[in-house]
Amino acid sequence: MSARHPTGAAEAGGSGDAGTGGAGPFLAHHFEDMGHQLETTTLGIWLFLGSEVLFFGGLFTAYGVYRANHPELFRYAHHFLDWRLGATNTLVLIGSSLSAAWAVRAAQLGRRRVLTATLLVTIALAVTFLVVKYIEYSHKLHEGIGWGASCHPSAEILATLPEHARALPVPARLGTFFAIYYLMTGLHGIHVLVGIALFAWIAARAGRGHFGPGYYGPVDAVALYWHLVDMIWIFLFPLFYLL
Amino acid sequence: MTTAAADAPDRAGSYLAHGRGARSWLLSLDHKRIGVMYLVAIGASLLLGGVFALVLRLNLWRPSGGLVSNDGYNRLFTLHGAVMIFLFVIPGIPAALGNFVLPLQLGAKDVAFPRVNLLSFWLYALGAVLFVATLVAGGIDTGWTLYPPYSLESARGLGILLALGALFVVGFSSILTGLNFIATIHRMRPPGMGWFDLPLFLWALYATGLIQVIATPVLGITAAMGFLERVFHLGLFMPEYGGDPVLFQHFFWFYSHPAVYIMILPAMGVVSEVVSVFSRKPIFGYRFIAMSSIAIAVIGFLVWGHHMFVSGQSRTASVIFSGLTLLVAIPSAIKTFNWLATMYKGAIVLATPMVYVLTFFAIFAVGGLTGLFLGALATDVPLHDTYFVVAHFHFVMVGAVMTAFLAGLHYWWPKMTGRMYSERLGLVSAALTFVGFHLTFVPQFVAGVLGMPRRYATYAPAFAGHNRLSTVGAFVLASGLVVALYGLLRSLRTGRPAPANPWGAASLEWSASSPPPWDNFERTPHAPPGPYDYTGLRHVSDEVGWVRGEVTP
Amino acid sequence: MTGANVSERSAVAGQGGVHVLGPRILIGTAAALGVLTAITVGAAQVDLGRMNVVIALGIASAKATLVALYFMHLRWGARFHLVVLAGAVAFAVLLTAFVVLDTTEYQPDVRAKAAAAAPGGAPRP
Amino acid sequence: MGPLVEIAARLAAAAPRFLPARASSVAGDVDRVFAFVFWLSMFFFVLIVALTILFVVRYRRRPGRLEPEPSPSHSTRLELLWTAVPLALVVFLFAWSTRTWLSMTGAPSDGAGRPLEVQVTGRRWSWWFDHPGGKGAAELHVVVNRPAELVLSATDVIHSLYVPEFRLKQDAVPGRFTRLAFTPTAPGTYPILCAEYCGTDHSRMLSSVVVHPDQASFDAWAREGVAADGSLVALGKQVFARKGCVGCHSVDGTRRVGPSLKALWGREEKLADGTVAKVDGEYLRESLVRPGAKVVAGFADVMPPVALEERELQALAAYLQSLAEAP
Repeated sequence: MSARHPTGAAEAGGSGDAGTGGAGPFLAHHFEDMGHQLETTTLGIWLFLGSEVLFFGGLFTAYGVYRANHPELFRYAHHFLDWRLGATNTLVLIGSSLSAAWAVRAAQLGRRRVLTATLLVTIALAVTFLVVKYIEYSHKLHEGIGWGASCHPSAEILATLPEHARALPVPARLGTFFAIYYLMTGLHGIHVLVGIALFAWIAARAGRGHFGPGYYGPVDAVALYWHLVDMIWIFLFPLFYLL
Repeated sequence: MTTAAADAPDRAGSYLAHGRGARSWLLSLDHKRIGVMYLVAIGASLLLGGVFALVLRLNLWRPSGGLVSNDGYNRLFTLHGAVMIFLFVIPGIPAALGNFVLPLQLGAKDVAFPRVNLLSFWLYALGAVLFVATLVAGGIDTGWTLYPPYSLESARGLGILLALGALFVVGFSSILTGLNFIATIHRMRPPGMGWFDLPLFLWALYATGLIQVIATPVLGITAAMGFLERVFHLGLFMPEYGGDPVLFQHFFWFYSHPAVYIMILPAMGVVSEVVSVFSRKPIFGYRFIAMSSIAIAVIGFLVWGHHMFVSGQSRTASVIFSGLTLLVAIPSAIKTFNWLATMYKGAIVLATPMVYVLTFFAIFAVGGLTGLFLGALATDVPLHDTYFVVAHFHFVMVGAVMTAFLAGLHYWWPKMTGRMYSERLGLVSAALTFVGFHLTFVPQFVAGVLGMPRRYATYAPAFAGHNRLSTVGAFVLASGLVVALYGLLRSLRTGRPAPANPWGAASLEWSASSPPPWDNFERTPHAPPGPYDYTGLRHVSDEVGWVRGEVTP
Repeated sequence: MTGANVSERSAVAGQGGVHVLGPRILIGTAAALGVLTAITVGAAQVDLGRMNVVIALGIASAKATLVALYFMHLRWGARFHLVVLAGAVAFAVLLTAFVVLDTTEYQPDVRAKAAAAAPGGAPRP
Repeated sequence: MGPLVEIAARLAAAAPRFLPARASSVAGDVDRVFAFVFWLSMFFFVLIVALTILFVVRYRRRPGRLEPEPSPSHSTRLELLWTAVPLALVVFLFAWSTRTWLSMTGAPSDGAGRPLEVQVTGRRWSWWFDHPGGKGAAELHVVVNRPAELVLSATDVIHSLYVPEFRLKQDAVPGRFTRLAFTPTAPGTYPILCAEYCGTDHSRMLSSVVVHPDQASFDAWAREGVAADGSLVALGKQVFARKGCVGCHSVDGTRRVGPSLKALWGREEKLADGTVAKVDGEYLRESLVRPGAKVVAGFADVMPPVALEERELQALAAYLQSLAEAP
């Protein structure tokens, strides 16, 4: 997110450790010094995260409305979701948050190899998350569980439900539950994808030695974004898989 | 400073001369060029929306319509609303004037994130293209409020999908602008400028930014949900599939009511600047005005349900929303009386921006006070969805916001272009706009009280008189805008060069030359004693403008 | 870390300046998050009626707070960052609360209509 | 609050004369709130405009008056004054208006007997009112001074029932019921308008409410012409109105959204795809089930499918036939 001086890009190959405090190759022309630039970038990211909270907030509201008015539907439908996969993904994301936070620490301390390693671990865990998600999605779609009007669970999957749920008729609005499920986890998944792309970009720049104690704003910014993605999953997991 | 550009402004070094060709504009990271590009795009949107409005008014000349079909009329008012709201009024003051002025008022070289700023402009442009594509795809006839089930029925094809896409994209443009402005105001203030030394325009932009960042994402997600509902029948909003249409209304108004404050707050900011400068007096009650902007932004979030008093919303919700809605009257009253007190014992200069602002007072008073009728439950029920509402929001959004936009445009025009506009044409346009505006919308209040619902392609013959007056007024209003446009464009060729400080204003943007150089200030300027401290400013001549300090003749 | 010549501008919001998180804090936070995940999974296996929702959301909020305070170093960052996050969450909660309140209140009218529309359903009220 | 109420009541007596007639028990209360807000607004509007003009005239910058006179740059007392006064006024307005509204929207409670319950259905672009006793009609019938309770719904999109003379309005929302209770106070016929945008003929979705002068008059109306008299044509006419066909198809030759049905039966119609179809029972049946199958040339394919019972279909056919035979 940080803006740089147009001519700064040309010098981008230079040492990342240059200019602690003063002007460096990555200092945009309208900032006074690197500290000024860092704090401004961080503020911008936080505002963006605030906006993201409301972006997801609309979906959480939809969840709340339908859950409050059709609690039996949600209790029935969560049996279709495997909490073990959800819990696995929760731990995967916590791990990736840890490595992202560690990457910021490495950048701040100028430990380049640790930085690259933690970034790669973060990316690997994020990919793991998506793979698990892919398994869940494809399994559901294979068993006829789409969203909205295209939700017709197959007899096989109905047979796997716990006994008390099997006794119930399939609710007419199961598709609405899965609409909310796919919307929320799907939007979250898109954020994970974007996160992977951002970390890949950061890792590439880290490889070129851009980051160090004097300039680590982009690492911090992407990590902050990543923690928010983690935070949203922390709420999605119990709401869909456990309740 | 005393020897400031006495001759023609140094255009060679200005931002206008910094690079030539389309690329140097379209990819510019300079907040001033981005502001000017916004201004052009917004002006084009205003023209488009205005033409739609005139056709609508012509169709309403006769009770049975006839100029266009009912469906044609419905498409026209939908696009009139959508284009005016999303492409003109919401981005109007913040994105065009705000972009240009904000860093200058802070003595900064640019906004905090110039690239985000350019991205925001391009998202806006993409959204505008999508709206035009909607038009090409046959238009939409859903009303700008897009209420399901009507808007998401299977009969509605590509048009509605394009429009929802446009909302999504324009929404993100707005979020990024707001975010950028907040960060800039937080972090780019010059040494010595505390929060209460900010020009009030910046307080207004700050409050606006908060709304943009918090409310607009809900519009985005609502548009996305609507899009998917239309394509995949998710069962969220369409009763046919088990959804709840009133839920959409909640989502829509959670954004779209605060959006009204995205429009009016920057307008109030412009008024605060102009009224002080042209009264030659510090603004009265700075802190109350600043805090009332924040109060409006916060209360503005809690009132969306007043659009739903007759929609089947629960009674509890209606009572809560009515109470909160009426509270908005208080910060609005504070501002109005503080502006009036600013003029008290001043030395009022009747230049075009000030005349626009004087008309703003009357228009905003009517717009605000008629809001009481609609915030109070008992009177809202009969007036809801009638022409009373149409007149009310046009007083606020067209009357107040557009008048303030024109005031601000004339006020900062010399800074933007380095040319003085013609005062005579400016005053004529202000007068025509004022008269035309009232002729258009006052009859609509009466028609609404008498029970004429809005969005009617045809109407009972009893309302013919009201509608004809209104149609005549619309053309007078349009002529006022044409005169304003002509006056401003003509000044680009024939206007005399503007001095750095033609109005004797004290805020920092006037210490840069007109037009400002590419990076605004050689060195970060020190904050002035106060943004409204006019002591020591002397008018030297029309060529030199106002300068601070003693002048040797 | 940004050097000695932090300008007046930077000092405005940069209260604690830069804070490097130590390994113990990082690992401790992650471990706490893992433990809380285990607890929430365990609690969900027991049927406690409405308390299940309260417990699950309570634990999720605790976890989110840990992430925000430590991983996102809010504890040491500028106070305004906290204001932004808390404000955004407050408005999101407000939206949800208002809309849930409203829709649950008019839900009987939706159910009545559904019953009336169903074949052989109850007569209209 | 006593003196304030009195002032407000006096102002109400001087209410603006341009309001529509009052024909429901709440109209008077609503108008009193309206008058209060009206005069309150007038006062502040005149104050603001007068001060603006006064200041411009007195303090205009002119030769000999180039500089402002010294005056305070703020005054906490004044500012608190114009915070507190509007606050008090809006709190008063809120209390008054909300009390009025609660009585407007609550269930009718006065002991004037059981309320008259009417089921209201909104659809594009007409209203349908099912009165007690099985009488359905395209217009609403109520009895003066007898509370009425409407239960509204809609079959397609949102509509809004609006009677200016009653000062009442309520959306009819598909998928749920909404309610509107009122007591008419003056016999007569008043227009019903649709106030929620619903498409092509939104502005022509008109009906009326007939306020009978007494219960006997209402009962007489409710007995007459109920389809039990066995005539297929009469039933067909009812079906035509109740299913909302009348919203798009005239029976007098006027062109509306759909073709007029006057003298249509038995005719050869040119279709949009260039072919020709004879209007008979089969064509009618197909057009109701799959409206898009054979669209008459020059008209848009906008008609929704209409579900009819066999008897209703035959009745409708008989009614269309009668339209063709009419002079």
